[in-house]
Amino acid sequence: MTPVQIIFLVVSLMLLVSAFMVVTVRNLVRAALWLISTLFMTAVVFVLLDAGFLAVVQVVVYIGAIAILFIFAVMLTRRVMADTGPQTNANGWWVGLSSLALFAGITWILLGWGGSSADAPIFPAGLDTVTDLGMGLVDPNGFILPFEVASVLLLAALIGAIVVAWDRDN
Amino acid sequence: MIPLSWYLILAAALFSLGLFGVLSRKNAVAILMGVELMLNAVNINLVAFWRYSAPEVIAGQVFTIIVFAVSAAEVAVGLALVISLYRRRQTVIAENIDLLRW
Amino acid sequence: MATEQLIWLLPLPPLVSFFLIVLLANRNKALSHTIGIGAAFLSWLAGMVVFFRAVTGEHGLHGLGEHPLHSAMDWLPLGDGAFQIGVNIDPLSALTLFFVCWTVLMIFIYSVGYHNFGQPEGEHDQKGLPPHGATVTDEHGHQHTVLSVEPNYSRFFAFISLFAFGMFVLVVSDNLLTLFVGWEIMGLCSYLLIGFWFAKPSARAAAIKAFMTTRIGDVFMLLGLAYLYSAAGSLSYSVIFSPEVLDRLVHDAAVGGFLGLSAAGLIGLLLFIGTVGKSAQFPLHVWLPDAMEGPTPVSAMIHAATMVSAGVYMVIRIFPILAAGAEHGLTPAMTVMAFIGAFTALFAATIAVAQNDIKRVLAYSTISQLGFMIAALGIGAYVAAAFHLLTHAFFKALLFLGSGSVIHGMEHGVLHTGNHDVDPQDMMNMGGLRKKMPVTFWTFLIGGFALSGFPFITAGFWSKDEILADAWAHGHTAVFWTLAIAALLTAFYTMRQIMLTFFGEPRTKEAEHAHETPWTMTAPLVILSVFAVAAGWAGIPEDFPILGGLVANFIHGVSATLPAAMIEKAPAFNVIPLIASLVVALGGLFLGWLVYRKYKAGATDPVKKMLGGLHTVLQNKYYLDELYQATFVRLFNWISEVFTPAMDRGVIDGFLHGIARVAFSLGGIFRDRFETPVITGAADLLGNGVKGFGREFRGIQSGRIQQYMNVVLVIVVVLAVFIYILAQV
Amino acid sequence: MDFFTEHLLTAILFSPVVAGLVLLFLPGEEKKLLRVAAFIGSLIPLALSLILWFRFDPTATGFQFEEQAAWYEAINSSFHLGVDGISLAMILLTAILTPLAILASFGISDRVKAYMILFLFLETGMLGVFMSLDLLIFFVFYEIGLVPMYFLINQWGSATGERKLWGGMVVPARTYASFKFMVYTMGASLGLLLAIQMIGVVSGTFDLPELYRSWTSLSGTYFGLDIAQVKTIAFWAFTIAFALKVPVWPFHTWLPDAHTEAPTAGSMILAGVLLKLGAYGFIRLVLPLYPDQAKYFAGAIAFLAVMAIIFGAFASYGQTDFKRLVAYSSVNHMGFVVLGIAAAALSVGTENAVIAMNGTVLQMFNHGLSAAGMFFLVGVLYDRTHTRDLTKYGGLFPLIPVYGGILIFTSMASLGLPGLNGFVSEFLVVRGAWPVLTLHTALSMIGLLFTGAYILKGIKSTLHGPVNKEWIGHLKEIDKRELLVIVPLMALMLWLGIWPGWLLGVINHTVTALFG
Amino acid sequence: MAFPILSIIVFTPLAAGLLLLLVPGEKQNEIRVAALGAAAFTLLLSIFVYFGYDEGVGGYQFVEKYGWLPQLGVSYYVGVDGLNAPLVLLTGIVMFTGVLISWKIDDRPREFFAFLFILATGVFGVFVALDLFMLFFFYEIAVFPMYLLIAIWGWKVTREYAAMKLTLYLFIGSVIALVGALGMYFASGLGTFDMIALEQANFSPGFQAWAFPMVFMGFAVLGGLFPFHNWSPVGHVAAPTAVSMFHAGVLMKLGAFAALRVGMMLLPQGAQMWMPVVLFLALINVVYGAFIAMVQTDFKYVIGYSSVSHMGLVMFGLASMSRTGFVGAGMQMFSHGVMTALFFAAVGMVYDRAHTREIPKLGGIAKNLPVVAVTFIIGGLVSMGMPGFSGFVAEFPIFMGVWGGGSSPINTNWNFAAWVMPLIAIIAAISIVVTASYIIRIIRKVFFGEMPAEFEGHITSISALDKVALIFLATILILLGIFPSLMVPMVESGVENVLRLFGGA
Repeated sequence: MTPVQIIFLVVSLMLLVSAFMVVTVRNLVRAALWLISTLFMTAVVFVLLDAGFLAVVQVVVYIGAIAILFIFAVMLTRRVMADTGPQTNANGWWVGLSSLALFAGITWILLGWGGSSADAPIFPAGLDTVTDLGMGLVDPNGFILPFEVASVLLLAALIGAIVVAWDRDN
Repeated sequence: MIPLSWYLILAAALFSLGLFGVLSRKNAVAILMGVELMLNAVNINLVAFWRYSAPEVIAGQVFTIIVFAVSAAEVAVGLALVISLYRRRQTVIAENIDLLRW
Repeated sequence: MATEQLIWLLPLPPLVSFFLIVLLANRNKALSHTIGIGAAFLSWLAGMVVFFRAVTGEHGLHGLGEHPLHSAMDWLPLGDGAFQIGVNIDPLSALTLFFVCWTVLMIFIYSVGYHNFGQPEGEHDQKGLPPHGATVTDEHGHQHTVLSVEPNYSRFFAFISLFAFGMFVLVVSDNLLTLFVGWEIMGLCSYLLIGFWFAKPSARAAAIKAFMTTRIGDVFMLLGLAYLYSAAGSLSYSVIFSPEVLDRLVHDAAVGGFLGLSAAGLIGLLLFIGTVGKSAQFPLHVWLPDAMEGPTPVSAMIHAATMVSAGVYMVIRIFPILAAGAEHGLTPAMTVMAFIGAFTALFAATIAVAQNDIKRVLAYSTISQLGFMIAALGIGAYVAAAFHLLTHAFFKALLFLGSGSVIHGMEHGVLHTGNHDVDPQDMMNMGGLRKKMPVTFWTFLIGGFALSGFPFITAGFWSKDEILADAWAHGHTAVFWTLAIAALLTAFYTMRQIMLTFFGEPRTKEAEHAHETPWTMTAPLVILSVFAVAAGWAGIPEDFPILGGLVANFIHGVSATLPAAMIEKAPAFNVIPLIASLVVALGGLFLGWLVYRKYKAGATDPVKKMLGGLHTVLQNKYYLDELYQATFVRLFNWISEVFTPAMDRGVIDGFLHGIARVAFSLGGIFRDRFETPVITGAADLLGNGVKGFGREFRGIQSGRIQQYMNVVLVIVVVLAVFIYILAQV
Repeated sequence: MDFFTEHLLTAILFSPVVAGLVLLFLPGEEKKLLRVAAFIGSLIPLALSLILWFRFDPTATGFQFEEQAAWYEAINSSFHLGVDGISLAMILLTAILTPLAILASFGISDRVKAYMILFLFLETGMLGVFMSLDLLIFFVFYEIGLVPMYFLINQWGSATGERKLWGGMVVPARTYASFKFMVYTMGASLGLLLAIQMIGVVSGTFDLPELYRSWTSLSGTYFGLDIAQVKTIAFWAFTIAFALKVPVWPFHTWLPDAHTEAPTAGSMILAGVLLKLGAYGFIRLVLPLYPDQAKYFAGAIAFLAVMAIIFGAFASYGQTDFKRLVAYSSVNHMGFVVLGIAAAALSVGTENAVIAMNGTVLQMFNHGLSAAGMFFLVGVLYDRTHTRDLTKYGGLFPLIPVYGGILIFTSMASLGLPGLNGFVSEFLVVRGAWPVLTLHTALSMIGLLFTGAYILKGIKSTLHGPVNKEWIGHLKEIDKRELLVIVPLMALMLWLGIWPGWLLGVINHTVTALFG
Repeated sequence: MAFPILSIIVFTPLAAGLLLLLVPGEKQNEIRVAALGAAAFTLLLSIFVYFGYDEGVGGYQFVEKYGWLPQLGVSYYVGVDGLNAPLVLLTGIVMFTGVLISWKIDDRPREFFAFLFILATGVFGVFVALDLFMLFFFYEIAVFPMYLLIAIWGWKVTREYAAMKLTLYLFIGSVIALVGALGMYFASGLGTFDMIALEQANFSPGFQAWAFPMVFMGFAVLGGLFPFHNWSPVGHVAAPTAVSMFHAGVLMKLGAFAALRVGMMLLPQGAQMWMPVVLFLALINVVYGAFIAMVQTDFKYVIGYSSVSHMGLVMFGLASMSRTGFVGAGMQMFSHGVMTALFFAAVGMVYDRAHTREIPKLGGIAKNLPVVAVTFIIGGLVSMGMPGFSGFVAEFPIFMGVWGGGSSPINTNWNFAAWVMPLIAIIAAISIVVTASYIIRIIRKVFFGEMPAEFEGHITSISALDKVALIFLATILILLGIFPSLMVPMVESGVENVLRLFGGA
């Protein structure tokens, strides 16, 4: 049991727990907070995977933007959020079971799959993933097109969001 | 060193949780949260495969970036919808939002 | 002018006068009768010229047989040849032409007086009815009712002109077709003239009866013509009477034959039936007495001069065909004729005895006399028949015109007394007219004696005697005795008529006031009476004691008309028939005088006393009319008024309507039984099925996003498992 | 030949149409103008056909003035016209009767324009039948004639009268009559149509002169049947179609209805010309195309003809409706036409055939004249009295002497009185039929006898007898226009009776060539 | 072909329709005029095409071909031959007159004309298409607007029902046909939808045996073949006048034509196998349709069923498998198109005024509407096959074809007795009399006879445009009847083409 493994286990445990809280707690504000923690743990996992830049982006984008959005949303719709009563709908149990089944299925497959036990290659020295990423994203031979598409999508989404959420009444 | 399978199982667990949230929560916002969880699970997978298969190829990270963008967009629109819906119908309970009913 | 051309022109004047009167002169009476009589005169003139040229031609009368005056021209182009029509004068037609010309002219003249030309128009007279008389005031201011002029005066002359034309055509034509043309034209005219007073229902009926009855004969005659034409290939006398044709008709099986009759016999009979109709032989004689509804000149025209004579003329004409192939002088056809003729002669005579209408008596006497002629032909007495035809024409015309004159005189009386119930034609109302109308009396007497065959003087004697002589000579005793009895009866009823009409005292006031008719009527009587006597002298047998040979026997020349093979010389003189005819004639006359010499008004008719019940039968003409009415007429009416409509409307139309109904109902069945339920039904079933399916399963569209995602999840899982299992196996 | 002569037939054929089209553009309310225009328009074909008549060479054999133009190449049907003696006579008849009919219908005042146009079209249809030398063209004209006639009867027919049908259904008589006329005729000519198609399929052409050559000499099997059987079937198809048109018993029931309901002029044309189409069909098509079958079945046809003669006469005698009486007389007279045809078919090649056929064609012409005349006179009387019931007349002679005289004259012509036109033709028919159809001919005499009966009945109940008081003073004499109509007919009747040679001369040569 | 005249004909209506949609709806008169202009323009072009076609040369002319989806072998490929040139003309005529007739439509004329024109485009497209794919493409374009036109502007009582029924039938039919067509596409192995190419594909008999019925029947549904005819009378009745004209006048020809072009010409052997069946069905069409028409009391239903009967004649001619039969069918398509357009125009005019179509209730219309009466009568004479009118020159060859069908060189493997074909022809001929009877009945009852009191004054005279339309149609019918040579040679040249494919001629 190497320390890294231990760290991983701890992190993942916290991640899963907080994720579980996200989907279960009644109070949505709390849920949002638990979400933040989940995301943060994910960032840690990224770090463990030597994807520092992504970890940063994860923190900035998700925690900094998305989670906050959620909180706003929760607040805006707070009034009815009487956190009383069950937050899960009628068929919660079936859903839970089927989710578990899914998880079990995947795990089983993974265990049956030899490749999954492979070890990670040594991280090449002097590999500046960040630069490469930046270059790749703007490189006409690289991923410029998906990148642009993504940005357009984002733009559209923003405009759309504004239009949709626009309060015409006042 | 950590075998790939661990990450994958983690991702699977996270995904299942997210799925559970999406399917079981009444509140639309909560459903969106579940979606976020699922996306994150995906991200983990992506990054893990990147790391374990070909670290020198950048594609894995690029995908992740795109997923970020998508999820951001999704959240933005989704929440906007929720809010406007809330304005109109004074509810965010998904079951009451059945405009597509026959 | 060449005689042939003259013959062509001969019939035309009456035709022209017909059209002139109809188109131009029908308003002007004087002009009308001038035209009419003028035309008749022209034809008479032409006729006489032709006659004398014919008999005094280079061949003389006897040569006329082989060398008739003949000319012909193409009429119908048929196939590669043509049908020829033409004119032909041989002894027979010359003879006929002679008496036709005379009688016609006389009748034309007579008509002027008879229709009261020059008398005022009656106030109540209307066209289509006989004149009722007009009231005039004389210088003393007395009201007199006098005869009034016939309203349709002009029309009458038009009709008889056409009639004359028909007769002339018939006489001069050289073939049976044009003969038939003239024949039918006369038929039409007799219809028009009998129905001259068409407003009288009786006249109307009589006209139709006459036309239809004769038409029965005509259609058979038409068949005969068709048969003859197809067998002989022509209808010209020169061809059909040529020995080879006759021979073919008799012996050639190709031209047919029927019931053991040769073609010739069959044709002959068919044609003869035409005569039976035209000349009113039994059983088609019924029309003739009714025809008395017409004006008297018409009666004379029809019964004496022309129409009935035409029948006999035709049958004399076709005698060669009838007699063709005769063994010892007889053929089946001739036998039939002899029988019918003889029977008719007797049969009609008996009826005549019981008639009181002066004209009906004459009518039946005509039938009877025609029977004589037919019978004569039937026994092959060719010349005798022609001779009697000639004489009969004259004296019968005379008698009719005489009777007309009598009636006219009676009408005068009727108008004088104004008592219209008295029938001016009924002999019972007459009597003693000999003092009132002497001319009429004497002429009528001559005519009557001629009819009864008063010996040695009158024409009738010679012709009848010849017939009897022939019958006797050829040993047809049955015919002989029948005819003898008929002759006896003839003499009797003639005397009866004369007695009732002229002798004794007037039996009615009308008879007292009757008086002589104008000269236009008496003059023809006188002329005709001359012929009624003299015509007979032309035919006195050469070997007749004393008288024989005083006058050249002209009549025998007629036989030259026949093919040489058929000519047989007149039978040698034999005293028995002479005695017979003397007895019957004188005896009959005497009997008549005996019975009626003291007949008084109101007394029952002696004949009635003698005959009793038989008398009524005779008076009713053996009920033949009633018989026909009850059988044929009713049958045909039923067919045409009940049967035919039922067939057309009921059966045939019913069938058609049936088809229509079937079609319609078929359409209905298609629509209601198939189109609507099956076709439409199936289609709608499909549509509704789909619709119902949707309605049932739309429930899954809850609109709940999570539910949808559940479904997705389940499907994903299932698919995953499925794929996995596939991967394994 | 110059252009005009070459296209003389076309000119005759289509001049009425042209006239009709001209009429189309005249103002509808100018009734007088329309009438006169139509009359003049109908005189053109008359004039032309007179030219035709005089330029026609009676001694030449075969068809003259032939014209041929492409019409329907796809099925080898061409617009082929031509005349021989027979058709020439019929053309003349048509051209003569139509103007008179139009003149006779000057009294029409309702929708004159349509009436006159239809009439002119009708004339073209009839002329076309007589001219066409192409089976299909023949059929075209044969059928097209129905249309104007249907409307003439249906629209301008007698307004009164009803006809009871099944189930208590009651329809106006003219509706019934016109419907019957149209559908019955079409139904019958269905067989004709099919047979024509069959001929076209089998011999690949519709050209008559060609068919005369090829069709008759055809042999082999068609449609699984022996050619003889095929021909027999086709023969009956033809025969029934034409027999109905003639009409022959028992197909005649449409005729009294149609004639009775049609307007006067309509009846004139119907009886005068339309019936001849059927007979002409027999002469032009049936006999040449099916000589053997015709010969074989001549007896049957003759039988029907005799039935027509006899029952026509009886039925006519049974009528109380003057017009029906005359209508049935047509059945009676046309019976002789068919009898003659049968005789000619039976004895083709002999003198009898020639004589019978001469008589037939002559009889067609004569009946055209006399029937037209009779119908016209009935119409004249009807215009004055507004009744056709014989029992309502009586003793009219003194009131209308001229009319009476004319009526008697025409009746006698129709009776077949020697010296008038009817006699010669009837005699020739009888003469031609006697040797080959003796029994039939003999029986037909019954009909001939009753011809007299019904004719006299007509005269008796109209003119003769005591005057029917109600007409005194209400009956005006036949007027000038009407005289103008009837006098030419009478003149022709008389002239044909006295001198049939001028017509027979033309007919005879053709007939001799065809049947001699 | 330098000048893409066919494309212009095809797309002018479409363009016009789209442009109309841009015009403000209230400018009704401008819209009408524009529509009329477009229609007239199209008509002129189609007339030009008709007379420009050189039947001496024959074959396909005015051909245009552009690659469209080369990978799938789909190309925009149009051209006319002797068979469809008349139909193009017919479409132009019906479109033109249809616009004239529906001048008075005031319920959203803009959309009405727009849809009508889109429909027209589809129809033109199908007629001129030489590419299977294009054919289907236009086919659907043609069918769809029909639904809207009927459902929106149709007769209130049955329009939804009728529209739905029609659409279902036609789509189902076209789907079945499509399956068969795709089958051809793949079975041919040529990888092209080019029909000219596919004609040479000589498919295996086994394939043709099942592909033909699918394709033929699929299209025959639109051709109104028994027992799939039921949609058409209902549709006729429900549709507004102009649409009925299109519907009966053109759409049904679409079916027959497509059945011929795709079914028979591409699968000749299949045709030879199945034609007896088709013949039998067509026979039923002819007689059965006529009989039902006879007992209908609704004016429009009568016409509807009569056109079922007459389209049956078209199928009859096709099924006769003989030259004359084909020629007749081609003629009948045109003749019946014009005739029935005339019928429906007349019916529409009567209905607009009397507001009933019950024949017993109508009467005496002719007094007020003489032109309608006369033209309708002419149409009636055409439909009863009266000689001298186009109906005769069309029907006569059809029957002749059936007569001769038994011995026609191109129908192999017909193993029934030689007398069957004549018998069938004879049976079918009955319909002529039946037709005559009901046509006469209508004419007599509706146009003549007594006018019911309630109509007095309601029967207003028709407009000049209506008269123009009616007389235009009637004139064509008469002209064609008198001079069949105006069209026959062209049709014949087209038929030659067909026969060539059958190996006959």
